[in-house]
Amino acid sequence: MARVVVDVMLKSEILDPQGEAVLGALPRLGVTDVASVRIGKRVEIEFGENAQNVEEQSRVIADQLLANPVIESFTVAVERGSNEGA
Amino acid sequence: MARVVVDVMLKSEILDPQGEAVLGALPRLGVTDVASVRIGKRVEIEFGENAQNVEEQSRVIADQLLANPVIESFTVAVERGSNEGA
Amino acid sequence: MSQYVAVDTVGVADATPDEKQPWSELGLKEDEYQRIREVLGRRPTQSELAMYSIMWSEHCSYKSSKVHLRQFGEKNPRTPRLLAGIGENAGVVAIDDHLAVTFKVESHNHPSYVEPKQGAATGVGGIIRDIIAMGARPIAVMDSLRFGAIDHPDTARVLPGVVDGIGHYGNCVGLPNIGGETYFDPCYQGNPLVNALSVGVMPRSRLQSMQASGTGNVVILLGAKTGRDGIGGVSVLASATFSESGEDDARPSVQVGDPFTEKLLIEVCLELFDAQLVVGVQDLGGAGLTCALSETAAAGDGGMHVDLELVPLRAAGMEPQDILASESQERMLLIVDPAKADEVLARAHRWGLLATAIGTVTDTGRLVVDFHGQTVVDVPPKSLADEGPVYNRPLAEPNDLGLIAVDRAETLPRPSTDEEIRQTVLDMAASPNLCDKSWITEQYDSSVFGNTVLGAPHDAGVVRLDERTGVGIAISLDGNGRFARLDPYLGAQLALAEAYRNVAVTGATPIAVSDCLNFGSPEDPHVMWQFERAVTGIADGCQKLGIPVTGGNVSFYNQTGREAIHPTPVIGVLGVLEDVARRIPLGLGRTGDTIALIGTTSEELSGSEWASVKHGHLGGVPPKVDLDHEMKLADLLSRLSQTEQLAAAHDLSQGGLAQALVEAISFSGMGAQILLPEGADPFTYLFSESSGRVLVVIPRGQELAVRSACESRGLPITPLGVADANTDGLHLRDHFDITRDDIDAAFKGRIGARLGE
Amino acid sequence: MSARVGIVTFPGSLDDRDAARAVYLAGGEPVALWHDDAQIHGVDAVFLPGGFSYGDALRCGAIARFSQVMDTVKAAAAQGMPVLGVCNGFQVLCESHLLPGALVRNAHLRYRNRPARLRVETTRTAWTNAFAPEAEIVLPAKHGEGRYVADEATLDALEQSGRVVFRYLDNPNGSMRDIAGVANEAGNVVGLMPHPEHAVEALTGPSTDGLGVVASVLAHLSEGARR
Ligand SMILES: Nc1ncnc2c1ncn2[C@@H]1O[C@H](COP(=O)(O)OP(=O)(O)O)[C@@H](O)[C@H]1O
Ligand SMILES: [Mg+2]
Repeated sequence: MARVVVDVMLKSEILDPQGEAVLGALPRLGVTDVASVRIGKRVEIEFGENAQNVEEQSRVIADQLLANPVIESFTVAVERGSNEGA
Repeated sequence: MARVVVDVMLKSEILDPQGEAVLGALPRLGVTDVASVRIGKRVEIEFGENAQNVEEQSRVIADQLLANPVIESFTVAVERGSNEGA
Repeated sequence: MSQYVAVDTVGVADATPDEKQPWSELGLKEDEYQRIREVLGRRPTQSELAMYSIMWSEHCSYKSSKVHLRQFGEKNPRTPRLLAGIGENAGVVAIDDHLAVTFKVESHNHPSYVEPKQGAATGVGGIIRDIIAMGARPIAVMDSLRFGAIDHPDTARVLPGVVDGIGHYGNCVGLPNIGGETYFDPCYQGNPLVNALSVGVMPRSRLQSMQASGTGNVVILLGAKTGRDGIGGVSVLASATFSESGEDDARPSVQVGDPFTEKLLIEVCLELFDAQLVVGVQDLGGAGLTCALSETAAAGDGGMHVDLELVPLRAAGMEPQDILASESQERMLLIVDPAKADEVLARAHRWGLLATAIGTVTDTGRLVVDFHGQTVVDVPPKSLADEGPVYNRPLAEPNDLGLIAVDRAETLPRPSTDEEIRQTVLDMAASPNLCDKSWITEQYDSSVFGNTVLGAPHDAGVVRLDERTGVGIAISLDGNGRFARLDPYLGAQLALAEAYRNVAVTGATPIAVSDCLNFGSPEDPHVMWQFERAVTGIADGCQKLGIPVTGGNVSFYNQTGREAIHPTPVIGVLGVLEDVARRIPLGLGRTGDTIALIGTTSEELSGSEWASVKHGHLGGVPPKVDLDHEMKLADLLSRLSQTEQLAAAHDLSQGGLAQALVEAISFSGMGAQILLPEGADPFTYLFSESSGRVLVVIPRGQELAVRSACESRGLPITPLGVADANTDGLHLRDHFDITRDDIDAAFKGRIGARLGE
Repeated sequence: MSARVGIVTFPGSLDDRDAARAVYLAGGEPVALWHDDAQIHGVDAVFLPGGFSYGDALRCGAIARFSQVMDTVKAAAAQGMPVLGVCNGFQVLCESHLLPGALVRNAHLRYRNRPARLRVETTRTAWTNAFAPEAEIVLPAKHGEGRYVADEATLDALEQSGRVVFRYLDNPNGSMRDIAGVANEAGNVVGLMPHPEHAVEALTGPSTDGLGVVASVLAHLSEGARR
């Protein structure tokens, strides 16, 4: 079974208030050395036994559905041990 | 500058309604071979120049702030090229 | 339990009578376990043991409360309005010839402490399914919340999570939140209370039953897949006391709700009911399939056969007992004529909802569950659902009650100068229990459906039921743990009186009651005594008021170590308005309108907000309750709403007259010129919490009519002053002024600020 | 014959009944449309109501975009049919690229329900022509993801072409340039976050200003019919 991880992050020019909020809370944990925090999504896709073109399909999914190109960018990684193309 | 990525995912026994909804939508993109989709958070933490114990600090942040231990688990990865411990 | 490798079937159980079983870990007592063996004539299988432990838990069997709750049935006034009462998923009352309403309050206290957001969210989800199960469309929710001290760090974890959960779930299912209450008291520190109410409306003809009747009928599971959510939750989570040290041990996997699926469940179920495709229906609540199967089978006329492997699963490797105990959310059980089963499945599919036939109704009188062809359960369903243990637990009046009663707040030092009293008004308005709750209520959708006539911060929520006739309902949810701690009988009646009055203040006629009884451990005779007193207080009170208790919920074991919460009966009262356009709102009317007080102010400060805020004091005897007076008051207000002779009204409760004025001024943006009656002691008049009082605003020209309406009912009315848009805030003649800015600065923005937001 | 306004129900739509009431009260004929049906049954305009379509998984409106009905709505919009998206409907329109920009998490990170004061910035759309120029109106705003964002070039283009339709007077969510609603180039497709359908009766809403939105499209349609 192939497993693909798609990471979706807000583009750097888009304000990420959630990341800012985490950043603002860090001093309370005694952490003071952090310059920035950005929060995005991690999507784990598990393909079926006989899936073909796993990476290509994942790119379609990411591009059409998982990320909104107006505000987000994504990366696709097929996990090692996956039967990519098998 | 050290960069750490914390991935936070719902524990496997916990329902992931977002993942389910995305799974249900895939056939409309023509993708039919996917067995499961799980959606979590990807958090990118950028530490300052002189930050110490980057990994340890990130674990504290993840454990106390980013993940809810009741329903989520996390992994911490210090990105290569980072000056961990420097 | 790892010693069981293969599935534990009835055959295996027969063959291995001496197998050691973990009944105690599952929360069963030894004699309860022995009774199970007697019922079955053998040891239970693992699945059966799981089912009995769940169904015989406090949460499902009401084993400690049953003997007392009987009073509701015995004392309930007979009313033709009551279409379904206690024992159903929720009580149903007739509104007019066509419409009926169902409503119920339920607690989700422990789960909300463990995982505030999901715990509270699934609490809302659960109560909504009770409403659907009666055949109604849910149309609103309310929430009654109690937390520890507002400044305690754990409150900053629990409160935002709970509010987020309630808001998120309600907003996503599309139900307006029309009110509730929020209180802070250190006694709830380790045991916050999250009580949720839902109300639904239906044509009277759509009332559903939970009976699995008709041999050959199909049993269909509708909704979400079944996962490992909250396995053991009912017996361990909902009923176990958190030990002070290790609440971690009691943490089972929590349930995560999916309001989207719930929304589909609502639409599909209503469509099925309207098309008359369903014989019986039951929601899957805290006890999952176990409860739904045994209750529908027990309520029906025969038995039931289920093939458990047909249940759609979310997790691999689930054993039969896991499937039976799972608390996965957003599921319903339907009993359907086989000729209609295909249509049921098709309609569910159209909405994208899973529906699976998992069994049939039989005439064997047994509930039989097979798993891949092997019988894992074979029991008489009534033994699970109806014949659980019943305890008459020992009662004992708490030893400290006498001492507390003489420690009266009326003897505490009071502010004496005008400036001190003025400052007290502001300090009280800024205190956590009295301050503005917008930080919470703004996280809720209050207007979806377009039928919300009054929402927060009104005394009661008002919802229109029918756009053509204008008929509607009002609901209020109230409790006062401090009064109940001082005297649980009176405390319960005070909560009842307050909820009743809050409904009446909108002009509605109260017609029915639902309650949620939050108490400590029933194994503590003092707690059990408090419980018995509170139940008796409610039952007597409802008998007197002539409105029935239609249902409710008991939550025991709200204690940390030996420290129980204040006994906290929360009462929901439902009222009817013939025409919601005539509802009486909060506010101050128009310039020149008369502000008056109906009711009598006595020196009653024990258990008051003032005693708590200024002295951290709890002692003495709570205010008197006069239910005759409350009935007259309700009759008056309903009358004056029909004749449109009141511009506004507001119930006096915590914080007394001072707080009622603060709220009316802040809400309306108007000012008030007030002159206290001759000889009244300003402090007492402003801060006493005497029951049965309402602030009314009378439009110009109606003063005499209102006065005579009061007098003809023997209700004292005292003019206090006038509303005036040109007065800045509160002008208390001969004493002090408080500008509107000062009022708002004290009253508003407190919750967020004190939570560090 | 009154104009027929189609109201789409997606799984998770919540304000469909309310939208129908608004259309009815303004004098139109509401027609129910179903997400999984490519037919739009001869309606004259389409209203995408608020709610949480498909549970708002991933991003609000992201999945609704792939529904059958949206293919037809897109084609009809290209032909000039008036289309309004409110709240979740606005999000669907942005995700479907019928409108520029995106709606993201409120800057204060919470869902918030408060009446919003808005200024009608242009009356030259199908959904605002009945308002007085620069009218100030009050509609309930209630959302967690209503912060309008787009790149600067897009924002400038919107401003210059008069396609900012509604602007917040007290920005409740951090929207760029206080934008509460935008239109496409032709002005037939409009999206806005606050809810006109919850401001149609004095009894239940903070105002009745929402009626103006539906009245506009009815006027627009009868104008078209006369022409
Ligand atoms: N948790 C909550 N959820 C919804 N509404 C709430 C909540 N807490 C308070 N409210 C609303 O805020 C207003 C003020 O609450 P409260 O002072 O307790 O009212 P009252 O004293 O009339 O019972 C009421 O309209 C109440 O319904
Ligand atoms: Mg009140």
